[in-house]
Amino acid sequence: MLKIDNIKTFYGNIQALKGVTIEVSEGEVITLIGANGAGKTTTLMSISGVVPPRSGEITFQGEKIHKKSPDEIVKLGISQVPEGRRIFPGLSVMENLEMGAFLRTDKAGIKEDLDYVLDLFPILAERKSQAGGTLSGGEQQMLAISRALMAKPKLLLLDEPSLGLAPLIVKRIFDIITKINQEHNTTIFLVEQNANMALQVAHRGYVMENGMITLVDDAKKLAANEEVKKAYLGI
Amino acid sequence: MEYFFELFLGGLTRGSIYALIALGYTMVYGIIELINFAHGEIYMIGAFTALIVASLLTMAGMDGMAVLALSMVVAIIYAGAYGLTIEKIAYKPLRQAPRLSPLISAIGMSIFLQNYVLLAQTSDFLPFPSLVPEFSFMEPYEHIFSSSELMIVVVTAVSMLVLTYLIKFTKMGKAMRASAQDRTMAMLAGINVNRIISTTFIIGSTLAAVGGVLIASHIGQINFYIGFIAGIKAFTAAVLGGIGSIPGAVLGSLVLGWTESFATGYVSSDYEDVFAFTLLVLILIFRPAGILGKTKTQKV
Amino acid sequence: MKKLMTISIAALALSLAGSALAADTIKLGVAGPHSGDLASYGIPTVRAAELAVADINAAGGVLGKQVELLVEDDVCKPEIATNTASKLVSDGAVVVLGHICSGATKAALGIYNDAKIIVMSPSATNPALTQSGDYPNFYRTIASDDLQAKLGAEFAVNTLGAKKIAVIHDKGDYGKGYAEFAKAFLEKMDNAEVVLFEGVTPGAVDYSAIVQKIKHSGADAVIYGGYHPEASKIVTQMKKKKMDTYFVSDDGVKDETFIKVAGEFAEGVYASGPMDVSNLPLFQKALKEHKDKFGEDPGAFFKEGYAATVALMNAIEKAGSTEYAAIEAKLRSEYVDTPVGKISFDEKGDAIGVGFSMYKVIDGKYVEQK
Amino acid sequence: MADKVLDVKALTKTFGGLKAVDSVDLDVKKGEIVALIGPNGAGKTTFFNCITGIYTPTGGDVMIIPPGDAPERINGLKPNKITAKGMARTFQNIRLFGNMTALENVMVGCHCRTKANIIGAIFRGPSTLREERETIQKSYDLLKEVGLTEFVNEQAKNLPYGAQRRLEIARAMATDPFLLLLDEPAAGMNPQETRDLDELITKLRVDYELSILLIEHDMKLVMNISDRIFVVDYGKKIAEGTPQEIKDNPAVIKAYLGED
Amino acid sequence: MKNLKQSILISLWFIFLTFPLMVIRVNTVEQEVEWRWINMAFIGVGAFICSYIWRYLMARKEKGGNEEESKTSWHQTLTMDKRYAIPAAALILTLAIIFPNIVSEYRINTMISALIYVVLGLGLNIVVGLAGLLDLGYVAFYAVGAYSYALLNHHFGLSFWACLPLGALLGAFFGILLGIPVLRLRGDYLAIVTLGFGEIIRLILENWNEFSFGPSGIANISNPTFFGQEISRSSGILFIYYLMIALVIFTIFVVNRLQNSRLGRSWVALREDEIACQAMGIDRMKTKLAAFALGATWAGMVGVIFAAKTSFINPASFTFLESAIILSIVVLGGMGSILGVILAAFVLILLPEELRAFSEYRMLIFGASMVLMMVFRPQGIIANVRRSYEYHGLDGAEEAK
Repeated sequence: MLKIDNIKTFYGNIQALKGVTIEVSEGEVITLIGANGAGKTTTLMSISGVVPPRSGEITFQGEKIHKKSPDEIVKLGISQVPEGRRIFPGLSVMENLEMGAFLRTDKAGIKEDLDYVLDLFPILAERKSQAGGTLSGGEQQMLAISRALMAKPKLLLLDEPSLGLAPLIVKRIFDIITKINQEHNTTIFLVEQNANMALQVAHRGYVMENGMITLVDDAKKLAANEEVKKAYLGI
Repeated sequence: MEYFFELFLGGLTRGSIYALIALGYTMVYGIIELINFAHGEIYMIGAFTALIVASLLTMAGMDGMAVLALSMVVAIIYAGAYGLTIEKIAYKPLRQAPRLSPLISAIGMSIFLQNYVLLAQTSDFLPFPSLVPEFSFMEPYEHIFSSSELMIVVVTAVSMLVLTYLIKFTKMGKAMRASAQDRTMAMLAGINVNRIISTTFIIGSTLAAVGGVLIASHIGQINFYIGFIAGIKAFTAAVLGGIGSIPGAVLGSLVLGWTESFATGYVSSDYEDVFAFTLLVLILIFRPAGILGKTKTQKV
Repeated sequence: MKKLMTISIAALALSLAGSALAADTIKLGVAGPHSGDLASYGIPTVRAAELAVADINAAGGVLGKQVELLVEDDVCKPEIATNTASKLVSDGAVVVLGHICSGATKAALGIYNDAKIIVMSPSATNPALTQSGDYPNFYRTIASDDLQAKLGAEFAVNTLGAKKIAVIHDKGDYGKGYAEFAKAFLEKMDNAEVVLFEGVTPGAVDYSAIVQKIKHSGADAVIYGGYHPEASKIVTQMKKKKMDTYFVSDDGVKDETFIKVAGEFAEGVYASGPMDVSNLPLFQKALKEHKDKFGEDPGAFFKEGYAATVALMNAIEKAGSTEYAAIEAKLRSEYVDTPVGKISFDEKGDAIGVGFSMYKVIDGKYVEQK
Repeated sequence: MADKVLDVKALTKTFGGLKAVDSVDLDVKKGEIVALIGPNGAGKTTFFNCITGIYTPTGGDVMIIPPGDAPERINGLKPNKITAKGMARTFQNIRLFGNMTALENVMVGCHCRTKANIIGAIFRGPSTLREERETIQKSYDLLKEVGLTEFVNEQAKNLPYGAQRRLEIARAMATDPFLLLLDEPAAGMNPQETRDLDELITKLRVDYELSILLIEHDMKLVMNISDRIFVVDYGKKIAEGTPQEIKDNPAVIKAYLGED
Repeated sequence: MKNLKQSILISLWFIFLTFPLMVIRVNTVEQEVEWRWINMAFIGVGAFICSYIWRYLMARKEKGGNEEESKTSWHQTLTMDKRYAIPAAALILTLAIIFPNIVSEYRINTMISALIYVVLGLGLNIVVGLAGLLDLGYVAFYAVGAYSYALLNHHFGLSFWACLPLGALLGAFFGILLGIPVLRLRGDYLAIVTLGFGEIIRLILENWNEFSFGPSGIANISNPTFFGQEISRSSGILFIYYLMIALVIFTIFVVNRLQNSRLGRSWVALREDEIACQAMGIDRMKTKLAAFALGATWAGMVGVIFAAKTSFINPASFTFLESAIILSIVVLGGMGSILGVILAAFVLILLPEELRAFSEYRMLIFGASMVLMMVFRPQGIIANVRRSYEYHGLDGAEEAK
């Protein structure tokens, strides 16, 4: 479904990705783990077109997207929940969700999805007209995921959804991720610090170091890998 | 009392004039946090374009509302085009740059445009025809409040309402606010941020052109420098009201207009601008976000 | 980077090379604003000098030499004017026509005085230039502001019969100076009262507040010191407010543009200006030359600039040398025919034979009031 | 161990009606490591900002008792004054001076313990020169302490993430604090880095006779090093006690830790 | 092919854009229209060529940059390597000393102007370049200096030498006076308020006749004296020239020292992150105020010299445009870069003097270059390479890179 082929991405003069190749099949949950600064977020931003790669190719459902603008990429069905949630603080919860569906014109479909996410996270229905910035961290994360779902994505990119959340909430978020994947057959690309949790929900995993992929394997096998255990699982 | 009332009306007109320009400032600032110094120049270019069109039409034998309407339309088109072009040349390449850079670029653009018009046209003041017809129902009051003053006040009020609606309730407006709050996230939500910013510039420039035509027609003359002074004042007004806020821009403009009017009337016009700037300094010291602006709590 | 270095080196080289000069012509420096927003006050003088010098050269020049113009821009800024002045001195100007603005003129005069160069301005009307005694090398072909202000004040009170007078100015050097003199003269008269003395900000979006204030003050006449753009805004707003207050102003307003800008509202406005010389043959000749060469009517200070050129060249010719003292003596002793009349100069440097008249706008034209 | 160095009573902070911190009591004793935990948005960072002077508290008292000194109420003092009194902090989102080197970052930290002025800077007299030398030496020693000698002349923005966190600690240490406040020091660190941090904090406490107050989400780290833990939720303190007491506290499990 | 099409479109767009202003000129007074079709061709061709240049520069900007930063550039070698720095400085100094002997007074005069702007630029550089405070009203302090000499000289006959330190002190005093209320404001608000303050000072000078003689200004300001001896105006010029050279050297020395001090470090830190700075015990207000007042001190000092040089001052010399020119010297030169500021002052002040023939286009080019500089070379002509402290060995020896 998504093929990232040897992309190299730069921030100004600093090379963040030094040839990254990743493949994601339809319906899969894959995870990308690695230390802070390894290039995980950059990978997602390259896919979304915010920081386009300087070389290499990204193909989504047979279409080359590495030269497309972010809005065109969203239109094709790739949605991202960025690191730190990035709720529009001055927009109400409803407006935040509306922005998620910015490119869609099918009113009925939007309504349907709205009902779906409000059902998924009932707390958001309660806070409908509250400004996004006043929500608690967990609520913001739920809103961020809902907002991305409002674009009706085929591929959902999640960047550190557990960051800074209470252990209790982290568990719920991961449950929801699994649920979305199973109920809607949405493909999920998960970037995580919390390798423990990530490898539990993912089918396959990639390990990234210094802008390069160093390991690819089945999630279970990765979790059992001695090096991974030592470096990322803290065991 | 009558004197007070007259000064009040004078301040209202003057404030409305500032407001038409301040609205554009505040919109642009709201979205990219840039003091668009060249905004005043757009206002001036709008007025010049209208003058040229109006003169050609008058020479061709047209008159009345048709001249006003046509020259207004052309001025709006051109002001929008200039706004768009300026944004593309002077600001867009600087999106990632430190905040000082676009500000300096804006000052440069303002100087450039002034001198462009100076060289392409003239340094002299040019008489601007009175395009706003005298409404018959205003006849008995013309000496207190003229048709063109009424027109300015009404257009300002309507512009404010339309803009507020646009920003609060339309999808476009929400996208503008979203882009202002978090540009990267707006991109990730599928909003074409560049297009939104361009649109904002065009809307702001359009308003400046409307202002340019009405004000020039009210005052009766223009030259290449009118944009700078009006621009500084309008910006002061926008900051006063709380930059980024549409009603704030109008309120700030009216406050500034009245301050200047009453200061002139009851104290002295010698220090008119001193009063205006002192007011600005005081407001910023005691209420840094302006009258209607929200104080941003800095995240730590 | 290299390019920039090259440019700066080139600039330096140029600056070193500039001092070489030849001496087989009489060099007349012309200084004033030739670019920027005040250029329209400086360019007419340059043109006047060109036309006058062309005539003189055609007739064989001065002292048998051709006259050469050294035209330098001072943008009306004192700090630039000092550079302009020293450039003219360095380039070997014998006499200087200029500067245009009083401030720039004051700043530049010291440099000319050191170099013993006579300066004649067609437009700097600040009284101190001749009356203070600080500028011995200064002459002018236009009368000073205080005369004009006196005329304005007397005209308003004695001719128009105004009792309460509002004195308004544009806060500028020229306008405020005029207004202050007018105020001083009015205060000396017992039959008039200054009810308002205030400055307006040039370029402000509108003047309704000050107009209301004039109305409120109950003035019968306004004496305005400043230039036509602000004057026309004020007059227009006054007329729109249905005020019938007299409007008396200065030479900065006695400009055809004022009538054209203010249109119907200009009717009845009084403005003082140099005496009407339109019947003088020399003036007509100069006017025709200008129209032939530039295809339009001349701008401000054209005839004064022309007159100054003629007067300077005449003095040099009569003196038979380019010596400071000799020229000075001839300027004071000789009368010369110019487009502003037959003139000579007094001890202080003011022209004898020029003065002001009051004009009134009647049917879209300035008509001299006798 | 019984002397308090920080005593906060009924601290309250409201933002336009919203009570971000609601009457929280907290104290830190000399030489103690105290952790403040709670869900995101519970008011922990606001609490930090209130006691370090970035916000002015709406109500309550913040008292500091510098070792060997009289107690002092510090509500509403400016942050720099509070730092000068001996309370230093790090930030949740790293706030290093990115374009300055690691050494310079720490040197800036020495600011309030040095006193060269404009005149001194211009004439560079012997006392100024000596002070500069001492500043550099002290900064270098601190970098050594946190294990960053290899990055000493590197720009802060180019440092690896974990090193940036440690540099922040070194910079805070340069202000010679008796109480160090750490805002999520382990956020974004991998397990190995977290273990190193654990050691570093314990070592700093001993070497510099420090008291430490920290906000942290990494429960392993918190449980490992803290002497006492305070738990807040919705701005209110819901529990305090030793790590073991907290682990077993039903209210904390419900609001924060979750069932395993 | 794509480029060609794009350039043609751009060219057409600019033809459309400039059509009414460049092609038509209506004389509303005479009711005449002038059609200048030739301008249309100029614009078309010009825009076409410019679009290619623009594209080329854009591409270069996106690609490059890294070589410049990594390689030590010539100016770095020149200023930092003692082997080159000392002979270079000696050469420049010698040139500066013999300069007035080989050129005309006019050249000396313009050189003084340029040197005045060098010092103004370096002074503003402390505020903008080092401390990161955008001050759009810097010219106000320049005016304070100029007027303090003019007025003290006029009323009390105080000499130039007495007024030079007084002007500096008054500049600093006003810097502190204005700084206290406004420095708590953030970036662009500070810019607009300082702009306002600059205007207020000018307006007061213009309107308060009793104090400042209003718009007609003050004339016949005394020349400097030389050990109590009156000197002629032309030797005065020479004298001021050498004084300016000395002042420039002094300024460079001070700015350089400040930059590498405890205070300089806190300025840089403050520019990077105010909150972290406060948490490090740095008093934000005091530190900013120090920068503001120091900048003002220099402006005040040069103001005195300016008044002595022109011998006439009026408020028109202290407009916003003047502030903008000084600011662009700092910006074009490279914020924080001493060498850059000096070079920019020379280019911006001397070049227009040389190109008087193009004086009409001076401001046009000036504005355009400000925009283009920001877009293509925001670090200025000479990027500031901050000397950073480096640690070498345990003996605590500090050396600059």
